Amino acid sequence: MKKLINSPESVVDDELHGLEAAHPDLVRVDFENHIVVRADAPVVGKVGVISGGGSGHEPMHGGFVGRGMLDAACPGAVFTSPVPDQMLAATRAVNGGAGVLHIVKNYTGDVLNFEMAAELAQAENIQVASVTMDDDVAVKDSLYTAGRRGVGATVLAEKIVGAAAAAGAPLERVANLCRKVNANARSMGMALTSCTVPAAGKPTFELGDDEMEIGIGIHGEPGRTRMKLAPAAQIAELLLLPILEDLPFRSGDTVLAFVNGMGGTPLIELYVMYNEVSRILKGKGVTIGRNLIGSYITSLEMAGCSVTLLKLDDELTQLWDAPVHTPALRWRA
Amino acid sequence: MKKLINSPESVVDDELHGLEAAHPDLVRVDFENHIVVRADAPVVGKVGVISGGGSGHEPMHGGFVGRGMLDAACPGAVFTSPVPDQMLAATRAVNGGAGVLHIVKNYTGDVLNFEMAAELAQAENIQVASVTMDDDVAVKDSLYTAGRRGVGATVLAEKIVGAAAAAGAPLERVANLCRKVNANARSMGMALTSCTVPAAGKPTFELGDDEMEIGIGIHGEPGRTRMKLAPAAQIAELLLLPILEDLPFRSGDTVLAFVNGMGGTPLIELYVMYNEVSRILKGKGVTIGRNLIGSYITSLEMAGCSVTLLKLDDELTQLWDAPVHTPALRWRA
Amino acid sequence: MTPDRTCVLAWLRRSAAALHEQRDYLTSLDAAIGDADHGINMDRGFTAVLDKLPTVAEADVGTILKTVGATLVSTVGGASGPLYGTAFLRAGTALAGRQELRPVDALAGFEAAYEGIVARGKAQRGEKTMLDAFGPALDALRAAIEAKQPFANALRAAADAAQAGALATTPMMATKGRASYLGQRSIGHQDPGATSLALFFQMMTDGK
Amino acid sequence: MTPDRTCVLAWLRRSAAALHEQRDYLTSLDAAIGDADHGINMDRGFTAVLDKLPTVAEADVGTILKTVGATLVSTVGGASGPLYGTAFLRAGTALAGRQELRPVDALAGFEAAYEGIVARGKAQRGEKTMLDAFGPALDALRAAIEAKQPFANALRAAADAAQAGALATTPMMATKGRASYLGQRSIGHQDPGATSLALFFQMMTDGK
Ligand SMILES: Nc1ncnc2c1ncn2[C@@H]1O[C@H](COP(=O)(O)OP(=O)(O)O)[C@@H](O)[C@H]1O
Ligand SMILES: Nc1ncnc2c1ncn2[C@@H]1O[C@H](COP(=O)(O)OP(=O)(O)O)[C@@H](O)[C@H]1O
Ligand SMILES: [Mg+2]
Ligand SMILES: [Mg+2]
Ligand SMILES: [Mg+2]
Ligand SMILES: [Mg+2]
Repeated sequence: MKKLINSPESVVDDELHGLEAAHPDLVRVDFENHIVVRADAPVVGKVGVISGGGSGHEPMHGGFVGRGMLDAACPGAVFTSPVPDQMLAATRAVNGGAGVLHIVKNYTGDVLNFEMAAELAQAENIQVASVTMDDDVAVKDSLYTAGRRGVGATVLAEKIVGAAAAAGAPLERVANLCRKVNANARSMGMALTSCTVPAAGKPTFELGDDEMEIGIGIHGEPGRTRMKLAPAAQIAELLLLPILEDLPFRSGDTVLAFVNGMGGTPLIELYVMYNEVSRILKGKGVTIGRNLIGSYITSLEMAGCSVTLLKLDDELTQLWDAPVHTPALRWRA
Repeated sequence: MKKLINSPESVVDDELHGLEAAHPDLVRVDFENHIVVRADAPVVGKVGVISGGGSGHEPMHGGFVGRGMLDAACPGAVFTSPVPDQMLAATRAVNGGAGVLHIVKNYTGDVLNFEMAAELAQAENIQVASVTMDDDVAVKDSLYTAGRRGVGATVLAEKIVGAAAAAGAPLERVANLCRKVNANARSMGMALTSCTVPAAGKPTFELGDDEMEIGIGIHGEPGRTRMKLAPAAQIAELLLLPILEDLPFRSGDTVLAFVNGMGGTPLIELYVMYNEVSRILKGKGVTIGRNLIGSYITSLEMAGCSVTLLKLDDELTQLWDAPVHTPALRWRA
Repeated sequence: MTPDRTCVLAWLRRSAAALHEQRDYLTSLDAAIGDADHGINMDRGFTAVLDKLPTVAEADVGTILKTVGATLVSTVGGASGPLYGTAFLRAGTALAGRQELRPVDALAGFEAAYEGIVARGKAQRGEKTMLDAFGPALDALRAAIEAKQPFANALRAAADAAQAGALATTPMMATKGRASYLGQRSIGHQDPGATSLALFFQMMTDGK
Repeated sequence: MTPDRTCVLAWLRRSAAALHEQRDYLTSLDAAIGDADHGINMDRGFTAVLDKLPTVAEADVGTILKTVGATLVSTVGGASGPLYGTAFLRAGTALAGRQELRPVDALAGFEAAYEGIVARGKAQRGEKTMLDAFGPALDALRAAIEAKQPFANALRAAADAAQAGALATTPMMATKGRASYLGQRSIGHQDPGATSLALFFQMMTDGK
């Protein structure tokens, strides 16, 4: 295992110390409760927006705490959902009296732990709304699964609902917006290599030198199919076609196209992928109105990428364009 | 070799097509001359700032073209200096009548090719100033080397002189500022893994599972020493101490600390490294006034990092803070 | 001999030791069909439990189990944290105030625990989860106790059934939890949660 | 027989073929002490040269060589592009208008090329660069021509000296170019640029 860390035990805390040292203007880290909180939280009268999940997906979620996005993030151990105590503490810390939105990615662990936290917060008379993100088309949403996983759309939702909350929208509207983003977004990912959970010390799965996994999640879970390595153009099709069919996205639609690196993917490859994505969408008559290219929801040092499409309308576009200033996402501020 | 590409031959062009498709508001790509040019170049009366070098270091330099930074970038083949024709075309394209600065990283190839281009541009009566960046303390600057390599300070210089040029500074001042950044910055890098040049198809060097290279450059060149893998705290010392001694940086100094990923390094590890860097600097009485954490000057998919320190004064701080809007670096805009 | 609070404490300690020892094995099972953390999660939780046990050294069985449950909820995370946490919390509630456990008490505790997992996780037997070890164990325990077998034998039967249940998850296709994302590819691997669950039953028969 | 424009064109074609064939070998030498692109660079440049040769099929030797130099400058990049480019440009200037090359003409062309590399790269012999193959080759060529040996023999002597010079770079420590960053670690590896340079001399003796 080759990582720039001190030890598997300290990696999450070391990272959080680094985050706090680097961005004291934006975030503070509460090490007792193990949460990342916006430096000036709670903002009185504003809906608080929190999210959380296992660590190892940086910059998600801690890197999205700041102005115009999340008010707090709850980092669990690597790839392990945080515990209800963290979400409860975060909910208390960001509650400015207008209630708190929990953005939950659809994994059994995340759902159960957030659920317990919401029960506890409501028992303290804090108004909580929860929205579960499940945009991953690699997983069939059927009786035979725990439902689709929440992946790339989470980043887009956090930006968009963060902007709405900053603009003073009430909890119900913020929650509905989050549902709207989830309803209009679809994602799919692939891996060229496995990642290594620090505490496990060896790669989660083994891939041959000429193989790739299609339909992976963000926890080093194996994908749905293993295939021979293919050119970027073909990989883009393998990811995009299921996405396009699923919503479906149609000719005439305008989308936000998000090409995401899994942690070990250099930017040159992401731009190669973006070029293929934009070519395919052009061919289908789908217009890319906005884009995001970079490693924003990762799986440790995994090499690979995911693609997320979000159908845009004026409301979502305006909120996307609104100022944001967080460690990882920043514009017009 | 596992990469998200179509072919080794097309990777650079595919990436440039992606860059242009993603950011038409900021850049246009001239495929005939193989250069990335600011969308609204030339800006009349403004000093043009260009840079260039081999590809494989993305986002450097193409991702830094836009408002408040570079006016053009000249991407060579992977890890191969561009040819004089490119720099000449870029110089012509961005010359708004106030002359053009060439920011050259100190590698024999870059220096020779930029030199030939400057001669050709001057023959066309375009005023050209050239500044060579050589901030890498891993290389002894002596009679026995081609001199220090230009690495991380280049990113900082491009931002800072880009801001000065945007504010209307004349060529001589812009060039002197670039020299000032170079004179006040020092860097050093390390690798956990090699990278693979696409056309070569196999890793440039082999490292054992428990080894790392200290003092690498950005072209997959082996470093000066190979060592057993060490904790992040120790790696930070191995990189920082030579940097601190060299300038030297002293107690009471304020610096910009730039922790850079080599392409395959996830953000979680860069924040772990930043934490160690900030701890060591605190111990030395050096204040971090500004920071930059991310993968900005890379070596394809190499895992590893580099650290750059730039001694700040008010002038440099103000120019660093000035608005910038490029594909890869954006704030206050 | 009727087991008392001391037996429960000893069982928890043995379980913690066993989870620590089986940490890598459980994690490798989770690597195949999940996210390679189940052993790490359980070990983290039970390390915290060991730290907490001295605070309940004098308490009744109910309090002990509730403390374990609360500690697991607060330290494990993942799917297994709320599930095991709820199981221990519910068992503790069912056994509030008890200093000793007659076989029917133990059965009631396990039944409450099982129902807690079902209520929290909304799974049924056959979905390739911890319930596939817990269900058969509970059936065996209930049958043995109703047949008035010696308690030690009943526990042995439950442990064997749990073990068999864990092994029987291998050919199942997961339809709950993270392994369900794999669909058909989840077949052929033993469920990590079922495996850790069987271990708790085994620790009731070992070292006595 | 005095070599003419046709011989020069044939030599360039053989050199292009040889560089293409040795591409991976040259690149692997560069991987050891550089950035693993020398073979790729030279092959790219001479593929472009091959494309250009038809446009100078009827031209004089000087024009042919200048065209090669300009093409290399515009297509190779790296250190070797300006260096080889300048070498061919200078040789072309020295041989402007020639249709045939007497031995002294060839010598003058090579001397101009060598001086071009020195002027551009500011290196001397002994710094582990292409000059360490070129210098000995030039010495051997000059000596043989001054001794009035047959031209074919002179070229053979130059090629052998280039080859020996390339091999002799192995124990050297690089003090110019990318390999100099390695300091002591550059010792023990043959210089890629010296190796490609020796190849050009070898191609003057082969296939005749
Ligand atoms: N809905 C559920 N009901 C019961 N058990 C479940 C459920 N979902 C998952 N599990 C159990 O949890 C185990 C995984 O636990 P763990 O790896 O610690 O959590 P995570 O899946 O969040 O990483 C599975 O092996 C399975 O036995
Ligand atoms: N200053 C110099 N003078 C002469 N030859 C040089 C000089 N610097 C480098 N070289 C030659 O160039 C070769 C490297 O060429 P190449 O790999 O194509 O360029 P780069 O080093 O830019 O990748 C070296 O092996 C060496 O022979
Ligand atoms: Mg987990
Ligand atoms: Mg090169
Ligand atoms: Mg797990
Ligand atoms: Mg080279």
